[in-house]
Amino acid sequence: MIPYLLFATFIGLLFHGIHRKVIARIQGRPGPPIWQEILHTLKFSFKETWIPKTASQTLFVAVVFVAIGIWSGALYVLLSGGSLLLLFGVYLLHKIVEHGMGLSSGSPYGKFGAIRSVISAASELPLFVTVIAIYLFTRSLSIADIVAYQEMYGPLLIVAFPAAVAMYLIILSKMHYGPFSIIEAKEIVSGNMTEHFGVWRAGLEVGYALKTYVLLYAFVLLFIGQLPLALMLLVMLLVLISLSFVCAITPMLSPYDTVTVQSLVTGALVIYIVILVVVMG
Amino acid sequence: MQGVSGVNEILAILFAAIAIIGAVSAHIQHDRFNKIIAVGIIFGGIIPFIVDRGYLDIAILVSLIIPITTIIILQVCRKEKRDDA
Amino acid sequence: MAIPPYTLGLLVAVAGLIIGFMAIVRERDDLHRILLTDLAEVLALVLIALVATDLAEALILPGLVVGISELMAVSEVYIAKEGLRKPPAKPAFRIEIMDSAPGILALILVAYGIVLSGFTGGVVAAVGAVFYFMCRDHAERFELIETVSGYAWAIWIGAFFIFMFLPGYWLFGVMMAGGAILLKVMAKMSLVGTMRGGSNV
Amino acid sequence: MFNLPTENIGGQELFVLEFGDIVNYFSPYTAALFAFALIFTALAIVSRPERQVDIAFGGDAYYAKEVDVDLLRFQRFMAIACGLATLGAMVSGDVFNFTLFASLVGITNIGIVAAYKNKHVLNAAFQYGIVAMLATVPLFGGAAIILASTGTLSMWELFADGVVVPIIAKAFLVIGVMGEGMAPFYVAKAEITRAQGAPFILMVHVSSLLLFLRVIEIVISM
Amino acid sequence: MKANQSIISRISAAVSRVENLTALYALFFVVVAVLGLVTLPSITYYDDQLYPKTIIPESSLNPYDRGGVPFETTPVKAQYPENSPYVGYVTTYLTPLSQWLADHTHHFGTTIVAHPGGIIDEILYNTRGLDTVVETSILFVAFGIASYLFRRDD
Amino acid sequence: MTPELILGCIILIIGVIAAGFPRPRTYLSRLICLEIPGLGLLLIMLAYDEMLALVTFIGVTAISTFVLVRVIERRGPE
Repeated sequence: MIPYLLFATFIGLLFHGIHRKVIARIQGRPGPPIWQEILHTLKFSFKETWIPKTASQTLFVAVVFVAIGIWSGALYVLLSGGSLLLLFGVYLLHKIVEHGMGLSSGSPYGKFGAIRSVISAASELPLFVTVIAIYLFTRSLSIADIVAYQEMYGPLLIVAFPAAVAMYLIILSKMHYGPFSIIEAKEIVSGNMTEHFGVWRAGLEVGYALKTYVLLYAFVLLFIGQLPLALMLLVMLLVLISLSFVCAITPMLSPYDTVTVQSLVTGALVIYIVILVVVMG
Repeated sequence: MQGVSGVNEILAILFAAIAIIGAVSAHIQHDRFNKIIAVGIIFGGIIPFIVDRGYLDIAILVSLIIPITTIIILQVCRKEKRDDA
Repeated sequence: MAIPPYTLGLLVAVAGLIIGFMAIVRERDDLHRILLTDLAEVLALVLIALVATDLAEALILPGLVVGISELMAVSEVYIAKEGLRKPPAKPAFRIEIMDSAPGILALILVAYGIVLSGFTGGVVAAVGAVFYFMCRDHAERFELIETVSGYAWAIWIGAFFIFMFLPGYWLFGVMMAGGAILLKVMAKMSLVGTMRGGSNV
Repeated sequence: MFNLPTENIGGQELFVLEFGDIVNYFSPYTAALFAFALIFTALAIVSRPERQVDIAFGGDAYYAKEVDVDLLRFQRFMAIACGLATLGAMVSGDVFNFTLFASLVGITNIGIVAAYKNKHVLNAAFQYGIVAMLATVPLFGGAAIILASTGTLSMWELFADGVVVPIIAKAFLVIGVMGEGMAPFYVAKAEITRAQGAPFILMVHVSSLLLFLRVIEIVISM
Repeated sequence: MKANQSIISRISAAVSRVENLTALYALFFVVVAVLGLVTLPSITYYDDQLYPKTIIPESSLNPYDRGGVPFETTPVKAQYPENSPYVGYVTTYLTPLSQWLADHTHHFGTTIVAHPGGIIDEILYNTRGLDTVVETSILFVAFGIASYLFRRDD
Repeated sequence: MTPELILGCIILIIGVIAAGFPRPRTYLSRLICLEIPGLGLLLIMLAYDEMLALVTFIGVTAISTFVLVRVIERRGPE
């Protein structure tokens, strides 16, 4: 498990670098090298570290460990074929990490980031719909069962396309530099991460890398099916690049607009679910 | 279930009519004192139903507490009157 | 064609809920909203009452007490929010019944409430106490009553553990539970009566 | 003695806790949520709140707010109560019991927030309080409809295959939990977040998210 | 509100005001309730309920006469009787006072049953005791909030 | 289907309309109108012989009226 975790972290950080590079190229900039994020993380690990005097100290440190902990747990669930609900539970709990990070520092920028993170709580809703849609098809929420279902009946991407769109939106709203990433918009410095530096920042980067890896892996696993590792990574990369395209060409929405957009998408999906229920009985 | 039969039926309809009249007039009346009186009328229509089922302790208790509720409401009525004056 | 009573009741209750919530949608004033919330609670109780078993009744009692305690908390938040700190002026004149009745009425209700015990008894006794405090403008020792109700709560938890782990002593558990819940509900709710004046001894 | 009928949703039951008719259970899913709630309750107990830094505009001046001890104690009490309520709701095996725990979460959330003297925060707390009270209506109503139409409140019976739970009751439960925890109704929460006391404010979010996760499990399983 | 705003910004503007929160929630509820209204006639009452009510008008314990002799048990239709080994004992229990009332009067059934013992106490304290724990805690917390706010004003 | 149930339903609906859209629209008139659905609920409980719940409900109504009166008093008439 530990080697796999390191591997996933490495890939996740690499993906972050590729994400930045692709966005830069689309926007006509040279962009940083793709291993930039790995170097970042290493650099932060060896920098001086302390806790701001105004911070709520225990919480300030604890969120970093929580962030790494929940995403490691999510990776374990994903690989062992556990419950899909648990995976999505972790996704929601990531929100708590964001709040905790911003609020605990006492810095106004961190607080603004946390408030925006609260505002974007509506991104939970497409998730709920995705879970139900998948359940309607597979009649099970165990990831192993879902993979087995896809081996028998073909990928869910085709039959449950709207659910895949919803999940895509969920991943998009967690990507850096995307239309929904109001939490770390540049006008509030680094948002809720502003005060976390040194080792804490490195820890967060690790947690985020794991998050990206898990979300992309889950998307491929849930909607396309189990693939060999190399192929899996390739498909994940393709999904990532498509996300980078979206991030590069869409402007960041204003905080409340993100909510409206996500809620409207959810509304459309609820209608889809109702139709599904009626059709499938 | 206990049915209502014979003479009781007429009485039941009568009391029900009282309660409904009270409810409707409580809505229609504009004056606050009239409203309170109308609520009292509903209560008058309801209490026979409780007694008819043989729950005397409830009937006594309800007749004690409803007036208390009315007195509590009267506290504000009184105030408003003074404020109007 | 006869509509089953349950379906009729359900339709009436949900129709009532729709009307009531429509009123909330249109309401802009905060105090009116509190009042309408009280209306909504009544409709929720209708839904439970329609089940018509002993279990339903046992579910209504908690539902009622939850409603009143949340109402209390929210109305206090409202007072704090609007800054209505000043206690109200005394009524301009008093009706005669408010001088003669409280003692005897309160006594009857409290005595009867103690006989009843449990939630019901607590509420009935509390009505008596509230009425008494209201008419006499009493300022009670706040901490004392709160401590009493805190202990009562602890006793009830003890009774709960008797039922769960030493069921043989059920009689003891019933007595403890009945007494403790009576005390707790009554103490808490009669505090309401003393909170009116805005003074705290 | 019991077999959880819905292994394919939250996993097999690991441990069963009986309180008479109310049989609580730990499946991998509920146990994970329980553990998470436990972590944050512990954090609320041990950590001190942050001191918010306010910047005076137009200059370099800034000042840190001091922590009010009385407020801190009250908030900590409420946060712990909220944590306990969340713990209870996570493992509850009875629909009505779950709704009661949800209302307890709602009222403790009001308590955490209402302690501030800031007018905006109080206003948000009030609006939130009204919604939390309204939310008890669909919660209890949903539980009552379930009881009337299936004859039981125990999730062990309701999760079984043959039992049909009316869709409106499920919808009521979800709406109720949304109201108690404010999951998508973010506006009041955003205001609330401005208040001081990170470990306690965080409890508001933790409880609401966990409640939401739990109700999804319940609704899907039924 | 400017005319050239998109529909999304308009919705966002309305939703972002905290004063609209209650109305928004109520509206949401109304929509669901109206949609649910059509399914209501299909909901049927399940006849085999737990803790059913039996009305014996002649009994002095009416409407709560569930049979049994004090200090003996009586059949109670609980969900999991095996979890509460002493189920039914509280139901039949009558204190001396309530025994006296039951022997001498006919219309005080509610008073007798509200007094310690009886089916409601059985449910509230024994089989569904956890509900009562939570509920008294709600009372505790709510009044804690109210009295904190009440006392803080000076 | 007992007469109490039918009467209760009728009064409940009248009461909900009265309390939801009171005339005149003042705090006090709404407070008084709130009594009406309460009495409707009382009748419904009576129809199903839920007497303990009924007693508790009546008591709670009195106390909640007091709570509301306290707020209205401080708020002043409108």
